[in-house]
Amino acid sequence: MKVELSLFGAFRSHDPGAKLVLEVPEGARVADLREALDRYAREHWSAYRPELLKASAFASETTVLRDAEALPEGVPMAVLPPVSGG
Amino acid sequence: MKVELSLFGAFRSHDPGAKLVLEVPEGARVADLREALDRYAREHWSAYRPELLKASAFASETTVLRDAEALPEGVPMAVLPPVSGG
Amino acid sequence: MERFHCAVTDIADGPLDPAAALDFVSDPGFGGIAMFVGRVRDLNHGRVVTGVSYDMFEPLALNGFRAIAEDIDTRFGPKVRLYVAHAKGRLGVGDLAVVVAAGTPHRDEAFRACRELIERVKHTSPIWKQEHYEDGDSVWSEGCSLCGSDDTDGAGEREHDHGDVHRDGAAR
Amino acid sequence: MERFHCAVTDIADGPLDPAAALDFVSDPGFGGIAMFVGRVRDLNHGRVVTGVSYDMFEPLALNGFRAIAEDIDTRFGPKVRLYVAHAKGRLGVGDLAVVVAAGTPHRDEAFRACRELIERVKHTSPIWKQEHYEDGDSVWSEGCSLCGSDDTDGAGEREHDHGDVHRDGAAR
Repeated sequence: MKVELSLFGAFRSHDPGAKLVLEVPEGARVADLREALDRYAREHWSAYRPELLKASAFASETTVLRDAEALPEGVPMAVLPPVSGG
Repeated sequence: MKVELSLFGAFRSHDPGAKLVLEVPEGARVADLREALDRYAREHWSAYRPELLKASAFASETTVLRDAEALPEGVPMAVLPPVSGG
Repeated sequence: MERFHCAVTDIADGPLDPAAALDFVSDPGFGGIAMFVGRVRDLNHGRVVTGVSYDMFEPLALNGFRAIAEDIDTRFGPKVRLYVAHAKGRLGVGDLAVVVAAGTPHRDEAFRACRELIERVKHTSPIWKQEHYEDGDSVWSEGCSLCGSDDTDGAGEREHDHGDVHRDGAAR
Repeated sequence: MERFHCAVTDIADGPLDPAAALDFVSDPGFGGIAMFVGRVRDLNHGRVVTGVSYDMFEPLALNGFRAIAEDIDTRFGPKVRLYVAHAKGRLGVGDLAVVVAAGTPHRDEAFRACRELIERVKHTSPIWKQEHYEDGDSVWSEGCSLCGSDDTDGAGEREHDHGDVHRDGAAR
């Protein structure tokens, strides 16, 4: 299935549109989306830092989801690097 | 010597002018002023509560003085019941 | 430039001004500002309050504000700006009784300096509150005795309610 | 009446409003209001800052503000009013980045609720700060990882500086 993924913070600079569509297996978990982004980034982002992705979380508009959780179908997702608000 | 003493808080209600002049011995300490006020209050204030005076401090315009300290000569003093600002 | 603002404001001259407090403690080098505003409540110990009169020994109070600010500065400084303003006179419910603020480079010090400032102002300043109730009664609050106080109450985390033990019949 | 105000304000629509925060958390039954204001500093880790851009995942941020407020309310309530507003867009030095405030009957809860509010907003909100320096360089701050966060960071007394580890050459 296809997952729409928004990029924030430092990830924004890799992609002017700040949005990707990634392919994950049916019934995928968040960990699969993480893997799919890692593969995509290694191919497309020259300044990609895998350690930033390792420290990043995935979330829908309503909640942060852990790696073991199922990816909700048809829901736009976001990758959240370590936060620095305030 | 004569000491001018200003009254604050609950002590104000005993004396509309909120100011007394008390007589203390030459070279008196703050404790002597406390005694002089206690004597005066027992004579003149019908609703006098000695326990309020016991919990009260004496001060000049610049500092709180302890009972053992010498009374500064010619300096107006104040009696400060427990405080409740803010 | 003066980094401490210590004032007593007669309510007759207008209300305390939190915006002025924020302005005063602001600085291009400061990321954090903490402020506390104390207001007159409509209820105390279950009684309906209609207003509060503040009595104070003003010169000593101002001296104390400044001494507290200087002491806080020695521990949180040198880059601290502090603001203390206390109202005097008769206040209504909702009126501002006290405004304190602290500006510092980082927020942890701002919170700690602000908290210590209000605790020490409340516990050591020669200020007395007389509460007026809807039944016409008035009571002087009796809080912290200054006897034996060394003005070293820097804990910053303590709070106790000032008890109201003296019903002042004469002030009705 | 709504007791929580949670908002994100685009700097283009005007600055954050501390006076509105004070008004919102005021109540005749409240004696204490604590407020924290975070501003853009002119210096960070020794570098001269000319501005800060805030990026955020707005729906999740607003959801989070509300969840934090509701959780604080369960512990400090039922009589608490809370205000959170965070700026987005490009801010200059001195501009307000965040305003939080808590109004409660007594001051101890006001301080503790306000402190917890800002700590949790800073540590758990999907908000990212990009600092711009006078040499033209820009750096995304990287602070708290949300991996494994349970959003139960209620300590209220913790603070850590968000480190700036990623120099973002692409953003010059």
